[in-house]
Amino acid sequence: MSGLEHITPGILVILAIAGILLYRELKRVQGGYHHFIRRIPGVDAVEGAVGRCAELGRPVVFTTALTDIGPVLYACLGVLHAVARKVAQYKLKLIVPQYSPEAMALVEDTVREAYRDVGRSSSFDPDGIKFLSNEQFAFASGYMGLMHREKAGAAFMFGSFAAEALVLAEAGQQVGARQVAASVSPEQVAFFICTCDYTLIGEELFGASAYLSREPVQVATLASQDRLKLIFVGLIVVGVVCATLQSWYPGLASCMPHTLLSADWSSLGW
Amino acid sequence: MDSSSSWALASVLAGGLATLAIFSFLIKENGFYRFFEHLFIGIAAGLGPMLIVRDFLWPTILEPMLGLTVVTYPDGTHPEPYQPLYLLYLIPMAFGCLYYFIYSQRYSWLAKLVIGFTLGASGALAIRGFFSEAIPQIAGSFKPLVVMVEGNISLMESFNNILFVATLLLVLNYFFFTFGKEGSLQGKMAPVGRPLLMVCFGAFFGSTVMARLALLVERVQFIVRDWVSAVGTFVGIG
Amino acid sequence: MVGRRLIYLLMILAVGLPIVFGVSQKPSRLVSAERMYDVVEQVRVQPGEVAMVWFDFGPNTIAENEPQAQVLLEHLFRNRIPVVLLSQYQQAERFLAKIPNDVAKRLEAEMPGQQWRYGEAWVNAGFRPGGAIFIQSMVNAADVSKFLGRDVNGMPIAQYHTFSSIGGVERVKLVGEITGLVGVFDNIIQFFQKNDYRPTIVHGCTSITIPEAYIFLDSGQLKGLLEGIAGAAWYSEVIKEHFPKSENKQLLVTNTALSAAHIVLILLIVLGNIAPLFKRRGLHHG
Amino acid sequence: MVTNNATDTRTKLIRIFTFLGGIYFFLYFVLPESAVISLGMKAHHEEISNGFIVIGAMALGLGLYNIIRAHGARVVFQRAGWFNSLALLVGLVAMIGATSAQWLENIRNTKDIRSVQIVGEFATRIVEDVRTPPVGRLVPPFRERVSALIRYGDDRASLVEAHTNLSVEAGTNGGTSILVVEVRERIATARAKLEELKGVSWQQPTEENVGRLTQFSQDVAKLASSYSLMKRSHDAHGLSQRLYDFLFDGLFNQLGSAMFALLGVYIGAAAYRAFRVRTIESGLMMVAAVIVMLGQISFGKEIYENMPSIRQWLLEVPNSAAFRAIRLGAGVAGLMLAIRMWLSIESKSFSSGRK
Repeated sequence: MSGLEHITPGILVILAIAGILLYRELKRVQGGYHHFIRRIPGVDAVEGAVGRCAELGRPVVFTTALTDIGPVLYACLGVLHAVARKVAQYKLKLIVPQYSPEAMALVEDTVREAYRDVGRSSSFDPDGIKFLSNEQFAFASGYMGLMHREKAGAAFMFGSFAAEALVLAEAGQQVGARQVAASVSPEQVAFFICTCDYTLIGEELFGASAYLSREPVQVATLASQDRLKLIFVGLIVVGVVCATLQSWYPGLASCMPHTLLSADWSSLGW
Repeated sequence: MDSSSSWALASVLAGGLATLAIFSFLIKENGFYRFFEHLFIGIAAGLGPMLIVRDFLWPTILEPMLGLTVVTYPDGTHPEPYQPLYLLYLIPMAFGCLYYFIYSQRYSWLAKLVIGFTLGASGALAIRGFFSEAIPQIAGSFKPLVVMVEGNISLMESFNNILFVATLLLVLNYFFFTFGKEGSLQGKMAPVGRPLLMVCFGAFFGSTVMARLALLVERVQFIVRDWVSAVGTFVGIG
Repeated sequence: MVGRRLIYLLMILAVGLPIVFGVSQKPSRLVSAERMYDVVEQVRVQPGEVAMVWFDFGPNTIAENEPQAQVLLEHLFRNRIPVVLLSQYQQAERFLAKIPNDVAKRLEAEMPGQQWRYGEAWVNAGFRPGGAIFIQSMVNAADVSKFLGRDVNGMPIAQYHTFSSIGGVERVKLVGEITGLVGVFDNIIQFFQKNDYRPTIVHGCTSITIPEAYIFLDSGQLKGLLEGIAGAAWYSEVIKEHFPKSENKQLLVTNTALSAAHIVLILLIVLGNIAPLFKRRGLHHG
Repeated sequence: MVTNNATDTRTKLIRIFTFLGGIYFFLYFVLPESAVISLGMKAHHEEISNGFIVIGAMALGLGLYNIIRAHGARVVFQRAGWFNSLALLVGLVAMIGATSAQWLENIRNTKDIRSVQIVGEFATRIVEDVRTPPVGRLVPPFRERVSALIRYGDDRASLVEAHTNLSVEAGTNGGTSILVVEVRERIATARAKLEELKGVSWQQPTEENVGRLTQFSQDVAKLASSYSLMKRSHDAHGLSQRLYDFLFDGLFNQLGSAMFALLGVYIGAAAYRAFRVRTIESGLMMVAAVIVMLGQISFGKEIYENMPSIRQWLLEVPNSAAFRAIRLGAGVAGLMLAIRMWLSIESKSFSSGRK
């Protein structure tokens, strides 16, 4: 298909549907509708891990590693907010090592909010938001040292990770921290499975904060994304059927779903 | 030996020490490591901003804005006049400075203006990013379950396509969160997605190994070849 | 249980010994690398047309990406295809300067009398921040050489005769993306395109990102692929077939050391499964 | 104390800015190309995009501030580990210093090289202006322009000569002696042309004179290109460049590679620890991993000839299918979140204007 610098009518329709779905679910949830959310084991572990730190009196470390400002970071902040609340309640030390200066501003703000929500603004320590480096492995080396020196009791690694993932996870292993990881980059999931106590896979990261907070807006988002995915599944099924029929009737090419999706405005006489 | 080769020697010697310092962490966290860890972070912290200024802010924004790109011929004429429009860049520059209010108790909300602006921009970009990546991906999944080659069915390719589509759908199904109440088909099928995911991750692990070891090889080569001989030369001099 | 430190030592030895004794083996055949060779081989340029190669890697992945960059440039240089080098990744700038020089020197040594000079064979546009946004605006620029403006030496790129008149991005006949970073690769795949233009993209990836690269190879968004160092090793063998004088011993030793380490790793997996059994038996006796 | 009223206004303001941040890229995407062009967005897309990058670039000081505050304090009050913090700060200052020095030197040299190029460009411009007299642009009389050209040309030629001798004395032309020879030849040619120009009467722009100028400009262009090559190789031996290289290649790169290399060791521990065949799932994961590993090394072929093709199949079919599903799922989730981010749809969002 041709490049996608500007939207095509077909995709505009999908985008519109996405918007409508989100709006509809928001209205439903605000109307008091309760969505079922399937269990995500990794997320249940979050609370336990923080609790353990309370027993041992060791600090909690939460990192979004290389995640830059964008939807993924946004999703992680939901979880960070929940974790920070717990930490504030247990009066523990929270360390959030930082990679991107821009993201740092957002992270600091989120943690501040969380402390305020549980009425502990005073005990928020800005030095907990540690900027390490915006060079991948300088960050990793800093994280390694930090885990050992602070003797972290729990480590949460949420976001998009690259090669440094195993360094971070192994550092946690070495100090015997309870570790929960969530990565949208499947390349790293295998390593998290090897070294962490719980691992959230791909999209579960996006589900996590809704699952933790049960906040209406987040639940509505989760529900709407499920429905949009269902539409894509349908699209794939139709496409596969067409493609299969094409083996016998090559003429079908023109009505293949992706031909329709990629049809330009010009085809509508624009 | 001349200055250029002694600089080269120094940089190899330093590099070897740095490498050994990092590797000493394998035994235990220690002062030698800690020193180089901090040095590393320091150098990186200095390099990052400098590169942004040197490679972006200066040539793309400041030089044209200050009119330094305007050529003046010996007779005082200019091939192209100064573009005052470049002064408009002062607006985003000033706006970006609001970031620094994050440290102010009273005005931190000003920082939220620019953070919000950035969030909005990356959100809108992400919308396009999704479609321009996902649509070809989806289109690429429209595989015929029955593949005909010169009029007769190719079993192998058909099997691959069937497996591909099945895996795709089952894994997608695994990631539904708000459906799948007990008994529903989706709920029943959900667990099937997991083993397929595991195969995927296993494959990732296997293919990743290469990259990890490759760097280890590179380091060992550096120590065994370059560094050892450099130490030799150095001792030779001393 | 085998101690953690013992395993660490084992891995280092597995890699070290072959290097110390300089053992080298023929690499195994990789179809994807051969496909890529053909794709690059088919590229033909009119005056003003160029190839654009992105070095989006830093020191962290040189072990895999540098050999890839070398073999790709070697092939393009041999075919006298002018190359615009640039990067979305800060730490790549040193390699942008070093690698083409090394390749040019090697080729000049191999073919006395012939020359590959900066400004003619290649030009280095340096590190360009902005990622997706930068690529988008380059794709829309009327003249790529004007859009890129100055090279890393501060020279207007249009000053170099070979690159004086690239014109629109359609004149970029081949896009090479050599990186281990998923994000920057996505930028190229997602944004290096126009409604009426899709470039021929070849990709050198680290082994970590191979599986992802395959998706794009499968969907036709990628035309050629170098899979980690093994890909580079086989590509260099293919080059050697066509140009017997081409030198690649170093690359092969590295490749062999890697094989050795793989085997040790597999043994560790087996051991990891056996050790607990013995432990359990031990418990029964105790 | 902030009143709720003020808080609400701020919240509104922040949401408006968030929306504004996205509107441009959104419109650029959803409007048909024809509309984007007619709105002039296409023409200025580059500048506008740069504007967005600038905003982010301004945040670079945040990290610096955070680091200097934390470690500076440690050094000043001699807290535990102050020595390491000192090392960090020294590294930071050294890198900034070296990079700036090398950068400034580069700017200076570029200026010199440009100035030589300009001689050629100017000559060409004079010719163009003779051929097609400029409209709406005042230029001095032909004769004055040429004499200005000659004066400036002499001056630049001496500059190039001076620099050439400098690099010969400094012995930095080791690998580039051919270059030095080339530069000297080209200076000679340019000088000769200059002398020739001096001997001509420039009252009227005759075809012959104009031809001379064109020839001169071409010679200068050649000189400029070889001069730039020589100058660069000369600078590569300057102290600032050396210091920069030492910090970058000798420390920064090496430390980065060493950190990455640790993974090669850790992966062994991970493999030993994690691939216990307890369940079918972990068994599958192990088998897939082992097959792929064997498939990518020569040794694998000796065990089973088709190992690489099995690996390939594993990656191309089941793996990329599962991977595609993960990406697609995460992508959809990202899309919904992106819409929410842009429209600040939050029950209690960061955009609350509380201080």
